[in-house]
Amino acid sequence: MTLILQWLWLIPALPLIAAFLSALAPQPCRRFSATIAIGSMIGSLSLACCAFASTLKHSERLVRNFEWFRFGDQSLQLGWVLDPLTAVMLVMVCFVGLLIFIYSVGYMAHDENFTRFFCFLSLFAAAMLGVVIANSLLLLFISWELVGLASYLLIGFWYHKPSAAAAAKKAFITTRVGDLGFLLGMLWLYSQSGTLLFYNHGHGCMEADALSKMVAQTTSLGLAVSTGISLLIFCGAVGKSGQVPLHVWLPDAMEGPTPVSALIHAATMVAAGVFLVARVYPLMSAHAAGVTVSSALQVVTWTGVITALFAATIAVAQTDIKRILAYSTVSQLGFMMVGLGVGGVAVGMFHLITHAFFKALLFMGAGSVIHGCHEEQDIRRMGGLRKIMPVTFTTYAVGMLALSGFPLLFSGFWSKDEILHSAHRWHISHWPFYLMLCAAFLTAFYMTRQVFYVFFGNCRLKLGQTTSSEQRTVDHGGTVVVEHPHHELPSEPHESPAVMTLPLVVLAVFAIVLGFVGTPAWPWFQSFLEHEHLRFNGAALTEAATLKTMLISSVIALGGIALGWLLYGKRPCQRPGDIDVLERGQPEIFTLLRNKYYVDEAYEWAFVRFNAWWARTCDLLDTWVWNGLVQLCAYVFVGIAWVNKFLDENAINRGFDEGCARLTQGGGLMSRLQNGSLQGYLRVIGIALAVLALALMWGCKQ
Amino acid sequence: MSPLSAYLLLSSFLFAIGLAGALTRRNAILVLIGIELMLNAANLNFIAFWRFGSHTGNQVTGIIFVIFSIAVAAAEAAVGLALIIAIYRHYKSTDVEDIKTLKG
Amino acid sequence: MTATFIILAIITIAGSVAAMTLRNLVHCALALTITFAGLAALYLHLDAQFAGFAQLLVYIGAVAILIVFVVLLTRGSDTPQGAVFSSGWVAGVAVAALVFGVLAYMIRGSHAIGQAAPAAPDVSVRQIGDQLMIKYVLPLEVVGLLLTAALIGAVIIAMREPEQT
Amino acid sequence: MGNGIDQIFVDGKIWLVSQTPLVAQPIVSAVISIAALIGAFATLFALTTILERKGLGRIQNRYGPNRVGPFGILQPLADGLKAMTKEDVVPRAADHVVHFLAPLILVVPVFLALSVIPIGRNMTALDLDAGILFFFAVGAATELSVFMAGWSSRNKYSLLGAMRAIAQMISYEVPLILSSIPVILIVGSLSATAIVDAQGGYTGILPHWFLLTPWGLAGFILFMIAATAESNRSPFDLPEGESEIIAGYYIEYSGFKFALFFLGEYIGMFAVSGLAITLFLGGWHAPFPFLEFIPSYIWFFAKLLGIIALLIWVRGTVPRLRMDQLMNFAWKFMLPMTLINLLVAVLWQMMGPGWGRWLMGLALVIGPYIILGKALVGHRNWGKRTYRFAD
Repeated sequence: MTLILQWLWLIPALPLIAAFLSALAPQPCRRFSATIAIGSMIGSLSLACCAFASTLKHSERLVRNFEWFRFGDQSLQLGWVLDPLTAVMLVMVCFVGLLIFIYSVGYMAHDENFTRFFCFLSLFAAAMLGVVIANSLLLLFISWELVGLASYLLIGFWYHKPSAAAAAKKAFITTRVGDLGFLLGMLWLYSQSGTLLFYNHGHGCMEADALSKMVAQTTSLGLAVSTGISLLIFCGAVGKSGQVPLHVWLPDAMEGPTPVSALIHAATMVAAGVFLVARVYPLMSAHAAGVTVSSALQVVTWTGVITALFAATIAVAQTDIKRILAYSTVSQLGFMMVGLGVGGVAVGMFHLITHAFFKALLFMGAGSVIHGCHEEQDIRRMGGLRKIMPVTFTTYAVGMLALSGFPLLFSGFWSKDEILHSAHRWHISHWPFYLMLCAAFLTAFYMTRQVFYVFFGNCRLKLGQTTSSEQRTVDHGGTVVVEHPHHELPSEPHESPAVMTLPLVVLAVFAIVLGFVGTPAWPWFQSFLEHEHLRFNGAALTEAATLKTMLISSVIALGGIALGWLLYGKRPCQRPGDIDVLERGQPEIFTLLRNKYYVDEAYEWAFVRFNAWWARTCDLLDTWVWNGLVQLCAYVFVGIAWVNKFLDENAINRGFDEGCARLTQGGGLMSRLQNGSLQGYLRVIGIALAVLALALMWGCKQ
Repeated sequence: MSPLSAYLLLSSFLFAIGLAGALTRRNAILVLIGIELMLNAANLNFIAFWRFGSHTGNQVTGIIFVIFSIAVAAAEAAVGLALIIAIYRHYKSTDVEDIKTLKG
Repeated sequence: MTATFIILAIITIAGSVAAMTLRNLVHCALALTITFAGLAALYLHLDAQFAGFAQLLVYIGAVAILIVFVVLLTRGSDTPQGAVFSSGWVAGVAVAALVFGVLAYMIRGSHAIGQAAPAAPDVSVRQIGDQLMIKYVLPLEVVGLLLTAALIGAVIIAMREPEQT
Repeated sequence: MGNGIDQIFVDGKIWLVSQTPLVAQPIVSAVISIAALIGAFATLFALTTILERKGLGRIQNRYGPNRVGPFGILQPLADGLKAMTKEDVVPRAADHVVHFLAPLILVVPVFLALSVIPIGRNMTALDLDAGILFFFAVGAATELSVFMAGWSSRNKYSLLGAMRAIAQMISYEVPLILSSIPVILIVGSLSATAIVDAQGGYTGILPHWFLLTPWGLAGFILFMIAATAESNRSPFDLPEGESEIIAGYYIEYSGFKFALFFLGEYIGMFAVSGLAITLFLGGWHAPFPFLEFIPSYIWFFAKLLGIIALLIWVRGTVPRLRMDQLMNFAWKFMLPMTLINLLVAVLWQMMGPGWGRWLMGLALVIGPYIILGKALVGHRNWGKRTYRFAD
């Protein structure tokens, strides 16, 4: 047992301690909480690097399990694992987290709840690290829930804003819907395999014998048990990573402060879903001999494709800078799911790592833009920031190019290429490949649109308010909230301070460098994850199949950028009120896209109303039926009591009194017999004598 | 009618008169006198049966019974009259109707 | 139904009726003594000498005097003003008549009357004495006891309690 | 020969009865004996009135009535005439019926009592088996007549006198009867003739009279005391003592009724003395054997006169007793003594002949006599008698 494995639990523990201390600390001591948070992240990062180094040395999996508690003869075991997947994620999360902590020190400088913010951030980091190192599905689930909680707290950080509170609630509830499936899957898995540990020296549920057992059994629906369990666990991933049915919370989560969005909706939390699928991949991919690809992976693939295309189309029509990035994250997650579905763990994870870096970069860039434009989020009211905020512009451009997959130079291109390549080789159907190409094209298009809107053209910040700029957002509670952009005195936009731009630059460098780690020529990342032998073969690049996909994807990317430049670059809009170019072309489609296919309204109309209706019926049921029943009982008892009282009063009391009256009357009568008159007695005796004599006479006659 | 029935009729008539007196008269002493009469009627009955009743030889139970009855009657009369005196001393009247306090 | 019986019966009945109906108490007492005398005569007529003399001695000698004494002691001697008969006298007479009727009916109906009158049993005082002392010695003692008790009781009851001041 | 004279009256009666038709014979014999009885004792009454007044006079050191006839022997005739001729005054408020009946009811029972006493051999008017009981039964009627007399005259003094007389007579009736019981006990029969026959014989010259036995002597004395009280004479005549309540219950009587009362009283005295004679003095038996020849009735009347003299003597000498003394004497002295006497008689009967029983008898009679006497007298030590003369 190597030293690092023994102290692995310390990585999540450090941020947790930081969160605990800053929670206890009184509000004003900002410096104390910031230093603690950043210090703990640095500690975790160093430990993560040690762990990464140890996995580099001996790449087999290291596992340490311990017994949590024992009930009856069974015992519940938890544990943590160190393998290449964990190492990579640890390093990525700690590094990105650290950068975001530093960035948010600057961003939240004049916010009065500074310490509370950092407490939540540390809590979030601890939870995310917990998910990463967990060897038992239960420990993973616990941390998973903590992540959900942290996201709720962070999104709803500015709880005095009703929309923020509503968004936090929305996020929490939608992720919880997914977590429900996750929990059911976990329970089913426990019942089937008897343990929740992934790897337990051969007895874990991800090991061969458990898998084979589960594959053999089939449920009543005809699905294999393993497929069923994995689909249920996938629901959790859908919820957390914002796949199609449960993606509605992610755009609204932008209400939270930008570092939050960056940390949660770019790098870590959304990645948790993908990481979960990667962790559970052996279960997902287990399939009976006859079938080539397990149905679970097919489902993952199709949801990924749909999500990618769907989110990309919406992103085209958005006007809020952070909402565009949010939708791009949703579509990129779709890409990762497709990567996992068709390519396997390495492909998915590679896109995840690269996406984490440049999406964090883009969010922080957007954050500094907003900070610069004094909390202005509507891209139509910005513009011309290229000369005003040069550092932000350059790093933002690098991020945009990486995201849209500018050929050869940027990491986005390589990771997306891997996905497209494996999608192309997917023998089940070719539709995912073609749809992914469209998604890639749209990604490139809306990113260039955004860049041109924000950085090129004239600065529309001071040109007054535009009617169309109100953002009609319907919050969760169904009340329409008209959000008035803050428009204090339109002061000049200004470049963000160093503490914010430095992380941007670092991330920009990584956005570029990271690509070369997983190129086909030198697939270090894939071999690292798949434990294959690494060897350099330049020829791979020129191989026919890979070359073909690389050419197609670069053409797509450039086409997207060109179209973006054509529509928005040449004649950037002059006034915030201008109608969008596309809108002028296709107004109905554009409004459809802007309103996000009315998905929110659909949910609202379907579930919320149903829920409201169901609540009302329950209330009705409760008041009239159960309450009625109880009232009925009460009335019955009251009735009985009344009857009892009535009976008691009339029958018994009156009866008793009557009886007594009769008795006293009788007594009176009897007493008259003994009224003290001697002669009365004598008379009675006389009569008695006569009667007795007669009786005697007649008696003895017979 | 035979002498015995005559005597019996006489004694029952005496008894009836005694009873009537006891029942009707207002004065306690007369009630007592009525009782005495009734007792004497009974004695007469005894003697009549002793004389005319069917018995063997000189049985004397009738006479003995009368003697005892007379003795008892005398004792009773004595106590009765003593009572009347005591009542009189307390109630200042020997009227039966006044002595009604011992009632149920 | 000899003449003497009739005479004596009339005397006795007259005496008793008078005793019961006269207004003046003393006259009633005297009438009562006449009845006693009549009865004593009847006893003698029935050859029950000892009973007759006992009757004479006890009743006329003691009881009559006793009654007269009590009459005087309770100031009953002055002729009473109010009603002599008690309120419910009609009922009393009715009951008495009823009783007499029943008794008469019984006498008439009883079959003991039919036999012929047996010879008069001559019983001497000695035989009565013997019987008393032999066969009826217990009743005699009891009667003796009763008499003493009655004596003492009467004295105590009638004795004037010491005036509790 | 003696027998002939003795039975002269009996034979005369038998002869007379035989004259009458058979059907009326019982009535006639009854009438004859009654007439004889009344005649004898009425004359005796007259005699005693004069004897008594003469005797008292002599006791009081004076002559007594000597105006009517030589030495006043016709005085009774005068009294009789007086009674006959005096106006019979009846108080208006008196209860006429009862007033009139009182003397009658007094005289009738007394004469009935006389009929039971054996005057001479075979000369008892009504020889009943329970003669003595008859005597006492009839004697009881006298109290009733006294009451009637006292009450009917509506006079407080007469009523008071009557009440006292009755109380006295009742109180002394008990000792009277109890003192006669020893004789009946010894003789074993209630009939007077049987008692007299039981005293017939003579031992040596002493007759078998019961008087000559300890209990007999005590009995006789007690009997005589009770008898005097019973007939309201001498020391016990408080009820009608002249100086006390003006002649007691017969105040309102005058004329012939008054005489009747006197007659009743004296006849009562004769009856009781007669009983005393039959019980204790051997009835008509001669005191000594050699005097047997004198007819039986002579002895009876001689003894009777003797007792009468005794009573007159007592009347003259013994002072009158107060009412409570009188009652105490009766209940606290006489009654116990008679009971003891009865005990003596029983023991006498059981101990059989011999000195023992004489000794016992004397002891038992004298002892209680002294003790009871002391108790009765109380503890007053009687100082020497002092005389106070009007100075």
